[in-house]
Amino acid sequence: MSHPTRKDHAGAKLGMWLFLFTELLLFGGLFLLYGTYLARYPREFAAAGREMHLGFGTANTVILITSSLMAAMAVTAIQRNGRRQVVYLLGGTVLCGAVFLFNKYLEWSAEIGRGIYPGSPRLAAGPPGESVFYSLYYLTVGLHGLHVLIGGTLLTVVAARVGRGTIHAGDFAWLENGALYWHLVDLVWIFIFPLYYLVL
Amino acid sequence: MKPTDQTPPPAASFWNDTGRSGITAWLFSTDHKRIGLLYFFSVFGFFLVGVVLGLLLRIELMAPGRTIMGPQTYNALFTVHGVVMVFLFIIPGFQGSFGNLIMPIQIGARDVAFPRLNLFSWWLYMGGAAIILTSLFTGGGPPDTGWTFYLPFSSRTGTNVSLAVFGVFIVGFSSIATGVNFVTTIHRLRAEGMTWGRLPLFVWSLYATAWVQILATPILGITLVLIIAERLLGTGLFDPSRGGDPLMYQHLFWIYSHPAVYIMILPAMGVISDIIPVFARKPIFGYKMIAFSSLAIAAAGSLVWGHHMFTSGMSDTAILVFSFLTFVVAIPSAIKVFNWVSTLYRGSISLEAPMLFSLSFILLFSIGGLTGLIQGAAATDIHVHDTQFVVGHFHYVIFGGSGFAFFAAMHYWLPKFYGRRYAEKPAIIAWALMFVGFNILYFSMIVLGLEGMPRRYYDYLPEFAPLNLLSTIGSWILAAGLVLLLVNLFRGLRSGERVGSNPWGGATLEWSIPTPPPTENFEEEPVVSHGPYDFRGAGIP
Amino acid sequence: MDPNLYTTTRAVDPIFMLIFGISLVLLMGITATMVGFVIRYRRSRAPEPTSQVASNIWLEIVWTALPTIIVMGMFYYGWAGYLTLRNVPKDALEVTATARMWSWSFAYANGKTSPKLYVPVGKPVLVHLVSEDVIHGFYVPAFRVKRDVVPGMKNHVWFVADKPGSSDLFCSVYCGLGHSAMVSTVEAVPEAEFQSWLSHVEGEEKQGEGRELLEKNGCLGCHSLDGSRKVGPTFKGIWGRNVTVVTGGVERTITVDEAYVKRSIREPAADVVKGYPSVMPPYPALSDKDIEEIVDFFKELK
Amino acid sequence: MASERTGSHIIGYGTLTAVWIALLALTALTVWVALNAPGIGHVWGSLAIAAAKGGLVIAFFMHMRYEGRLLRWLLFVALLTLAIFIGLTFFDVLYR
Ligand code: HEO
Ligand code: HEM
Ligand SMILES: [Cu+2]
Repeated sequence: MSHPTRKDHAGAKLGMWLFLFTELLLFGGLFLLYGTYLARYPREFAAAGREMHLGFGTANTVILITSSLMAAMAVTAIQRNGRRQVVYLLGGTVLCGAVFLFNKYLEWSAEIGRGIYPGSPRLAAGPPGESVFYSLYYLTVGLHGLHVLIGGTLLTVVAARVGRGTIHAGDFAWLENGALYWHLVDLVWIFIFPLYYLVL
Repeated sequence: MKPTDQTPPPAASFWNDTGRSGITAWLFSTDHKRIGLLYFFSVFGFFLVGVVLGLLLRIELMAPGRTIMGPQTYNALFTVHGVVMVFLFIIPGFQGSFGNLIMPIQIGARDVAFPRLNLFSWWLYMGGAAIILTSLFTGGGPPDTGWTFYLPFSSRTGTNVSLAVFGVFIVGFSSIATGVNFVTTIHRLRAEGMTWGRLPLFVWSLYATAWVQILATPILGITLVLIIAERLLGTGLFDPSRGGDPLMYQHLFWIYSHPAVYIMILPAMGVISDIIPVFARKPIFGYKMIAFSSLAIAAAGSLVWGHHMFTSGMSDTAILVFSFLTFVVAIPSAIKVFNWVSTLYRGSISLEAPMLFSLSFILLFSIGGLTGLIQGAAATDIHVHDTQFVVGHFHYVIFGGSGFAFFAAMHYWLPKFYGRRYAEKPAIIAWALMFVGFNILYFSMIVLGLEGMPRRYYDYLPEFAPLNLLSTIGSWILAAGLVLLLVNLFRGLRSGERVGSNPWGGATLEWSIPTPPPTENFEEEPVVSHGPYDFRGAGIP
Repeated sequence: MDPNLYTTTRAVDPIFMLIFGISLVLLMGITATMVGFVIRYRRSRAPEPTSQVASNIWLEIVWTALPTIIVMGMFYYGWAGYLTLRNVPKDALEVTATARMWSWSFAYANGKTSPKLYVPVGKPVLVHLVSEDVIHGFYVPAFRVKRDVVPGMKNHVWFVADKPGSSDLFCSVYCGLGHSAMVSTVEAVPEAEFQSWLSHVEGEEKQGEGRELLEKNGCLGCHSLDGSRKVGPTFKGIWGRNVTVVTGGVERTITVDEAYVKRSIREPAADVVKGYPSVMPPYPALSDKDIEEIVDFFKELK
Repeated sequence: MASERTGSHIIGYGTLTAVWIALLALTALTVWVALNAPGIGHVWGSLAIAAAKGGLVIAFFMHMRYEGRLLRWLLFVALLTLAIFIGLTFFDVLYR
């Protein structure tokens, strides 16, 4: 309401959700392309998908789910006044994020080493659907990786502010919204994983 | 107009009571009124830039062959004209300027829900605009792709497309931020008694618009990223030689850009719905239908993008579906037109500048909308697609619709913030010139399109010459009216007659607070007890 | 002219008339009502509003239902007419239109190509649309037909001319610098005349193969043969001409010889004639022999 | 308006851990399905599993289960919009 002094917790959360909707639709555009090209090149997509590193994909799925768990626990912890725990849990979340990105780095290096990257001679020589698959893969996963980076930074800042006490049980909208963002990153991955690694 | 109260302007208003002074007090202010004015002057500045480019286009088309520029310049100019007008003027225009200035006051709030985000979105907007402007003078020169950036052409041209597209991307984020802010504000910050059924229709229209911004703009974002990736990384997603499909680009582009035309028109319709009752001294006819039709347009408007692709080689089934849905969106617009006209019935109508612009809005928007029906019907669109007919259609709805509503809003609301007003007679002359010039300019284009002259044509066959000349002459009349409007309005705002808190006799909340408004808007939180068009309830005879 | 022939124009025009007619009636009605109210209820004549009515459920139902019925009618006729444009008559003559930046070339079943689209009067023509580079648009206003020419896609369009004559053919989809110059014509001629034109394969014998190559590859879309300035410099008098070119940002003057012609075709961006944009694509498909033919043609072209 | 719910629900660690275990189990299941289910059948299978996982994340980790009606509605609208965008595009892709 129009009291400038009172914090509008529900308003902040509503705003965050609205923002998450926009993120969802941002990735939605790529999923739309994926769907239409899958309908056109089912065989090429399946073949290309079999070349992906299932191990990396699965490991990263587990890592992200776990990080999401810790972020959710951090929200519970702050409501129970466990400031210490919050910082540890967020630290764990960010660490998971870092490991995730490191895995991605290894995976991408391996793929680029095999000559698979947008516009590469190998893809140019292959069937058309294959190059579409990998271009979409790099764009989607790259955009997702960027979100991991942003989310990690955000949660680091939040952890620091929890440590300083500016975020506390009475006012933790920042933590809650940071965690929401992180869950969204997880959510998007939950769909990326089957679409690219297990190829539908 | 007669000043309804003669009290001298309050000493403290949002112009001077913030403590800080100087330019930074504006550039870093989180006050919605100051941000609103920042937006107003930026979007209006870009509008003028766009107008100059439009006039240059018309001069080039005055006669066949080369008139004042070469084809490359022409192609760059219509691209930049389109980009500036669409992304820097009309999409951010209403939300940023009048939305910010008026909406929080109309719902009885002190400010928007996230004032700092609000300021940030203006900065994003300016940043994006700066990038777009930079793209004109660096790299391979201004983009020459048309505002639609169709692939594969825009991945092949050597002009500075990537940078311009990146600028548009940033502006898109600004639009998203505003949308998030407004939806939250309207949900959370309404004053006591300001029920959904008492929201002014302008607020309703902003609410519907904000949803379109939230749900459609991200698709534009990803589409623009894909153009850049196509150019810089060679992803080939829309390149047929590598399995891509150019039509998929068009789908993505129009999934955003059709709803975007409703970002442009919905707030304009809201302005009209607020102005007409005040100048007819009658409650708006069919409040609920108008509010609901705003939501209906926003929702159904997201389903029709394919009507831009009837000739593209899209499947016939899709054409069937999209043509049908296109006609469905026309229904809520028709309802609004009928309701506005019936509001006039047995009222007491005064034809001051805001009202003249509003009434001409109805006419011009109707012409634009009815030409839209020609384009929505599959058989007829085949002939007029990508001709001057389409150019005529959208100038009628964008310029004759949203643009004229913008002028109406300027005359109606700016005096509230300046405490002074323009002179009536020159305003009416300016309106008349613009109205006449506008119709000559764009009706000629509609006819040219029917005769078969394609759009984005630097040169044309001699048979199209007479109407092109006529059209160009119309553009000069329009421009003369615009100059008069500007001089009169801004001179009035600086040194015109003073106005009281409620010069027009409006019943919405912005007229209940002092002129110019204080920073806090309301001394104490208002309690709303009457509807927005209940002139008796508000104590206005 | 055969008034009973069912042409695309005759399929589409009534729908225009229908929608325009309804629109005109609605527009006049709305405007007249609005102006009438303004005159009748202007403040000088009606100082106070005489009604505060804010809704009327029956009126609102009527003006929701009425537009619904009207637009559904428009939708139906629009769709029906569109089906005519899509249902190609069985016996249609097939032609392949190839669009490139910035010219048209029309190929017939017997291998004949032409920069203009010759068609027999009274016989439906099915045009297959092929693009070599970006999206173009095949548009003949007189026949109310238009279809985008999309690379990698098999689009087509059909029409039938009901009388002899020439109609404009435009590129409707913006395709860059020479977009507005990408104009050709449809030449409708009587059947017999058409057949003799078609069978006359060595149409321009005396011009030789060089000219045909220029036509086929779309060179003439940008370079004229009559000295006029188009997107690129004219070919008239090109042989032995001294031209100022920009090579890697440096200007120099050279004389047109075989080496220069070859380089201009293979790597057009290497030497760009001063005052012209660097937009020409390379043509790797032209063999050395082809280039020799072209040079021979240039030598003749004074 | 202030009448919309503002309070935050506290979700116990136990519940969260249970959800986590369920998510891991579903991950294992989806990999198993991908490797063993024949043909195109696993398209819809994998998508259904992903949707179930997403639902769990939204409902518990993101607290949607404990939010008021408004947020749920809005989420529904957003997802519906995305579904419509994809769905209508298929009118072109599938029938071309
Ligand atoms: C403010 C922007 C705006 C608005 C509001 C509209 C409104 C509409 N538009 Fe338009 N448009 C806009 C902006 C554009 N349109 C375009 C292109 C475009 C095309 C593609 C043309 C082509 O490329 O071939 C179609 C089919 C339409 C249809 C419509 C329809 C049916 C409406 C309807 O919403 C109109 C509804 C209004 C009506 C119907 C009139 C009022 C009602 C009356 C008078 C009562 C009687 C009515 C009935 C009985 C129905 N538009 C383009 C071109 C983009 C490009 O290619 O560059 C732009 C920019
Ligand atoms: C004095 C005012 C204006 C004039 C003289 C003018 C003139 C023109 C002309 C001649 C074209 C067609 C170019 C072509 O197809 O060859 C054009 C295109 C366009 N105009 Fe305007 N215009 C004016 C105002 C506006 C306004 C107010 C808007 C929107 C808010 C607008 C939006 C556009 C757009 C989107 C295009 C399409 C650009 C493209 O094809 O890529 N114009 N204008
Ligand atoms: Cu549209």
